[in-house]
Amino acid sequence: MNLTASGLLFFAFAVLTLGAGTAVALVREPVRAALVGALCFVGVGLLYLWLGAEFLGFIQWLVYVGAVAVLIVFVILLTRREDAGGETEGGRFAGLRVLGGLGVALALFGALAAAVLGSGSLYREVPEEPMVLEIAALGRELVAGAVPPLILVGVVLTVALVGGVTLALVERKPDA
Amino acid sequence: MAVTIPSDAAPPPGRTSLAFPARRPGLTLAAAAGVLVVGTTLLVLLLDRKAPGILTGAVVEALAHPATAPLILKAGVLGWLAEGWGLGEPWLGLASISLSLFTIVAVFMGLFALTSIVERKVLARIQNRYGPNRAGLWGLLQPVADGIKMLTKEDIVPAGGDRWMHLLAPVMLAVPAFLVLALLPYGPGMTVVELGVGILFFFALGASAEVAVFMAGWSSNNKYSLLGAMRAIAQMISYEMPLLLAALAVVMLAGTLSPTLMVEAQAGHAFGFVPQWFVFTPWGLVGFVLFFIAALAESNRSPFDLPEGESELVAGHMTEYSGFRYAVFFLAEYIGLFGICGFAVALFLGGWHAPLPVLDFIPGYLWFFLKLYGLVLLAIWIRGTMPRVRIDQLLAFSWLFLIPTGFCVLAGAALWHFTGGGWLGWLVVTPVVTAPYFLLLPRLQSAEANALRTYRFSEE
Amino acid sequence: MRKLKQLPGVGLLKGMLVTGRNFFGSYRNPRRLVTVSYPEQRLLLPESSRNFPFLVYDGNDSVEGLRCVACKTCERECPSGAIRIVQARDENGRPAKHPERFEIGIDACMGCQICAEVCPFDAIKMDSDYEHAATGRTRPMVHNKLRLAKSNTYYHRIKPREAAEVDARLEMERFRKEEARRKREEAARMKKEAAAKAAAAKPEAPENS
Amino acid sequence: MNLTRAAPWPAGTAPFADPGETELLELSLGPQHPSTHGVFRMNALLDGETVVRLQPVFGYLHRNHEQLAERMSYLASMPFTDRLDYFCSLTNNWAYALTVEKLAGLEVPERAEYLRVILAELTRLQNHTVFLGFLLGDMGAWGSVLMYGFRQRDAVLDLFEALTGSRMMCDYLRFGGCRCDLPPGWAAAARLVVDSYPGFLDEMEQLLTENEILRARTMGIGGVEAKRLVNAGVSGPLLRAAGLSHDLRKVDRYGIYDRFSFRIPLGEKGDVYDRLMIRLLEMRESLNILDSALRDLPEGPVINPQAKLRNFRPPAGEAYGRIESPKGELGFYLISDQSPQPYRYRVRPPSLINLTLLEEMCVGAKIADVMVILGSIDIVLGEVDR
Amino acid sequence: MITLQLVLLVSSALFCLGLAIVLLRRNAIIMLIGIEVMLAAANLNFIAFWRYGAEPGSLTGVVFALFSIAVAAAEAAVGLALILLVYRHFRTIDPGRLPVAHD
Repeated sequence: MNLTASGLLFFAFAVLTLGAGTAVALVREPVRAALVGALCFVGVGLLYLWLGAEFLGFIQWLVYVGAVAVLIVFVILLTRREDAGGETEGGRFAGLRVLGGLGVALALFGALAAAVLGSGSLYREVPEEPMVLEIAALGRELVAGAVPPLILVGVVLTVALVGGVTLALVERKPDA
Repeated sequence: MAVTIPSDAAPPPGRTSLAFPARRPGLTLAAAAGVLVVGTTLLVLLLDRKAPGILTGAVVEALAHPATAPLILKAGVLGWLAEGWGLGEPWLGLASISLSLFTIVAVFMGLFALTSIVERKVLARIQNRYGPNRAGLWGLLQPVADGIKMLTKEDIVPAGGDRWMHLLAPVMLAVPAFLVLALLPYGPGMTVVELGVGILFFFALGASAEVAVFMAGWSSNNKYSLLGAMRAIAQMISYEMPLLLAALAVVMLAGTLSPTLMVEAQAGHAFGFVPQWFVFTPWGLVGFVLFFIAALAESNRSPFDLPEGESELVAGHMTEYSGFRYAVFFLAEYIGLFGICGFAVALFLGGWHAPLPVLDFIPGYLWFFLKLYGLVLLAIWIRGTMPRVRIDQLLAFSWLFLIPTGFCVLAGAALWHFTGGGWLGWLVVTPVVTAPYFLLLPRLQSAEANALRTYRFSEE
Repeated sequence: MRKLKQLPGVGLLKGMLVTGRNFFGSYRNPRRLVTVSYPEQRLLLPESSRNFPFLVYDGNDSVEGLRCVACKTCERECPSGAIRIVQARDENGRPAKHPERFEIGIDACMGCQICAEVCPFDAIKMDSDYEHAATGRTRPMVHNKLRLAKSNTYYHRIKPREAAEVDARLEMERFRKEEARRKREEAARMKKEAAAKAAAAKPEAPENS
Repeated sequence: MNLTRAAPWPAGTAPFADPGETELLELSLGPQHPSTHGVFRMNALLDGETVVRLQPVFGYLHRNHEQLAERMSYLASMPFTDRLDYFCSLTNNWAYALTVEKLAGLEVPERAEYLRVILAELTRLQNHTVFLGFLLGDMGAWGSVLMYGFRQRDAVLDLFEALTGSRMMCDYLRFGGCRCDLPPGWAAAARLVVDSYPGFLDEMEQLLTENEILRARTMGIGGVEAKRLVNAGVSGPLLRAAGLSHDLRKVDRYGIYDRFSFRIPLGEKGDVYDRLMIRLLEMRESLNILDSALRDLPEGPVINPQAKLRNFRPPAGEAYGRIESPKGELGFYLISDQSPQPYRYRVRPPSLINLTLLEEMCVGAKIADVMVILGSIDIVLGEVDR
Repeated sequence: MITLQLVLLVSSALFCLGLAIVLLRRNAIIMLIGIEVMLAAANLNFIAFWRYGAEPGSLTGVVFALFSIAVAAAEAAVGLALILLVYRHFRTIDPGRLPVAHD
């Protein structure tokens, strides 16, 4: 396949995302792992941009890098205790655990890849002209087409966040 | 020699007649301007020999009508490149993008240098002193002096800290600040990158600033930095909401997410002289005040400069930085402020539109930068006056007053749209928009703080 | 409890007004500016301002004309012990009436002018010159007799009123000393005459007895 | 309904077990911290932002002043009293001179008494002016108020320099009067400065008293109830801010203060805002005193003729003299054994004694408030450590 | 040019990567990141099918991806709150060492 500029770009973004993902698995220090995870989300956002869904790419950045990554990092700080909490690399079944995990992941990937490559009928010529998501269309779709789910997601979000906060609230001993 | 203290309050007895070192400002300025003009003309003529007539034509035409001068000049240079160097298609596209980006970065770096000296001069004049006037004429070379000082200072990474994160943090803060500049609508058709979702891109990049501040605080391995970073993140997150809500109101009314279309939505003049800017509508005014307060908080400017509250935490997350990377933090803060003020101008103050129809002969991009610099000066004036807000008051102020006001501004904008604006609009929207100001703010402070204190005198 | 009568936020605007007025005021009336571009422009110090002491000498020879008689009163009274005096000895070893060495460590001296106050001969006065930066911490900080000595005309130039008063007082003292010496000579002469008269009267008495 | 106070969970309904102790943060502020007033350290134990325990550590500026004074003549330690509270050297001199005069039974001529009152009130003015500036600086007002304060204070310091020769280290009072008389034109210049002060005070009040951020930062913090203040021996504006009327100028009536009519401002709650306002009102009272003192300043000698300058030997005995310095009750306690050196020389420093309550004021407050509370006590490390 | 196959390959690789993170790491918070990565991979599929789909006009895929991002964020918030509670109660966030699993 001849590599056009956008093809090159796609491979760059894919390598960035997958690289960051593997880094999350390998890096020992939890804070660094969280930050590399944020980098992986940025890569996924870039892939959305490449696929033309700009709105989703920026939403992905806003939600994951802006809010979720910072939340994760805060929680890591709150749960840092030198003695316990961290990784226990050793343990009797460390080697077995790693091998088992990798084995399952690779097996799944093999199955998925076979399914994807096998589905010849889906092999279609890619439309050449760059297509951009039409914001107004998305807006109308959201407001006209999918009103019940929109409100439902709003409710889910509120309930989840308020619930999260109440769970994590440290009760101030009134006058210790 | 009797003690002679003049009638005015307090200046010292007198000054010797020694004149300030003899520098004739007029001459130096004229000389500098002369060198600049002659240099450019020579350069243009020299380059012109490659493809005769194009560059000179473009310059002459640009001087003819300044309103679209940058566009004409850019077209001229591109034509010159195509003609003289015979460049193919991909290179021309690349050249045009890099031309616009280069001018934007040059303009804003110049603005940054200017602001770093203007801020110190204005603060000095507020405090009745001169401000830096040693380096260059009226202290104009002070940024150069600061730059050299920053570059020569040793750049230490604290032991025990996370080396790579410590190096990366300032870059993570500065790059988004510069990227945002590409979205600002400087003039009709002069936006560098025409994004349909400009505002969302601005907020997405704004969100990454928190991660960068955390990285700076965490990797400095220092108690003060960590406390400063925690405060900065709490402040940024809680002030991003009002920013979002105020911008949402404008998005709703302008019907688009791209800043260029928003500025076009504010064109025209009502009753001949009142410009149609959003700031002249009730919800727009409150929205603008909200946006500006949140902008001050987002770029850690006084009275919200908590992270580097030097009276408590030395320099917050920037304590362990020195040398060039401290300058990058300094740069990121200013460029961030320009970016946010630029968006405030685009959203509420009618981007490149002139306030009065008669003033239309001044080019659009000049209006944009005038308004932007007006907001920056306002921020400096506020910095010279107000004491710092405490962290819990800061958060309470945002969550308990700014965000409800944001929702009211949204409601107000909707009502403004349905009542079709005009007197009815003002009548209906104003109470809705100012309700939190009258209801929530007085209750925010404890009742005792609102009471007027009386002081009695013992009689003896 | 009377509520604060104004809208929230108005207090902040009033504060902005004050700083705004100061900003434009500093351009309108440059006298408001407190700072001075030292070293080109300098502040005129009032006459009595004091920094470090100096030794006064009359006439123009800075060694002979020194008023100081090395009585070491100032050395004893100086709170921070900054003055060191070595009395000169004339050719046959008797203490002379002028200092051979007179040193003040200006790093120790805090400019409290007690030496000038207690000096009975008005030999040491306070100078208002404050530019004594030096490259060393020990040797250059100690000013010797030559460097400390300054003429009475210099004293008149920096502190005219005070110098005039001191000169008047010294004049009065000299006059009174002069007067006293003359009166002593007068008395001595009177006594000599009386003695001579008495002697003259005695030779007449023996003849007519 | 106060929105900002987090309502604690009703008993027993918290959805989880005891959260365990959150990690307390040990933080040491100073001694070379940008906003402590000189070399002063505070070890703070923080739970998040709130202060749990605070231990002040001082002594970095101890210069052995009292031991030195016992090996020097009475006159020689007068310049060292300038350096006790280096913002108000003239009131320090006056306290020392008052005690020695009480010891030696010296009379002070009329004109010298008037001069002492004028200079003491001018010192109070410039001390409170600079206090305002530092307090606002601690709150982060970037030095604007500090510069206005310094500009106004410079006029007073120029008066001191014209009279005593030095701006801050005046060393002007002697036992039995003053060192030298006024230079010509000084009284007129002093009148000008006094007339310019009300304008400055109005400008400051407009900038400060209704400023919402300032009120939010200062109201309700640092308050201690009056009984605790009295037990700790606190004196000066801190006491009057809590509503207790105790001013030595009215209690002892030392010098000629009984000839002037002035009032003592009293606060209600004793928090940082009251301390700020009390000092502003005290400045206005000082201006009244200065007006009347400058108006009827008599002619006459400035020093008691019998006062000896050198080897001054006061009769054996002891004396304690105290005055109302801008920081509080400044006292000197001297024991003389008829030798030129005092046998015992003790200074009662108001800053140190006001500082003892710092922990009680700061516990429960936020870390940002600690700086403001420390600023409101108005300590000077020269006087605290001596 | 990039065919649909390639994009699907990348998204399934990302999905397996998320699974590997969950299986390999013993720190609850990093496992949460792994779950987020898996969700992102799923969204990538939706957008890929919208992009290469027959008529780009129908935006159901994009809307679905949008809602799934929102739900994922809510789930992350609740997940982290739970992790915090587990940490406070058991003093560890290593799922392996929680007593719940055995007795």
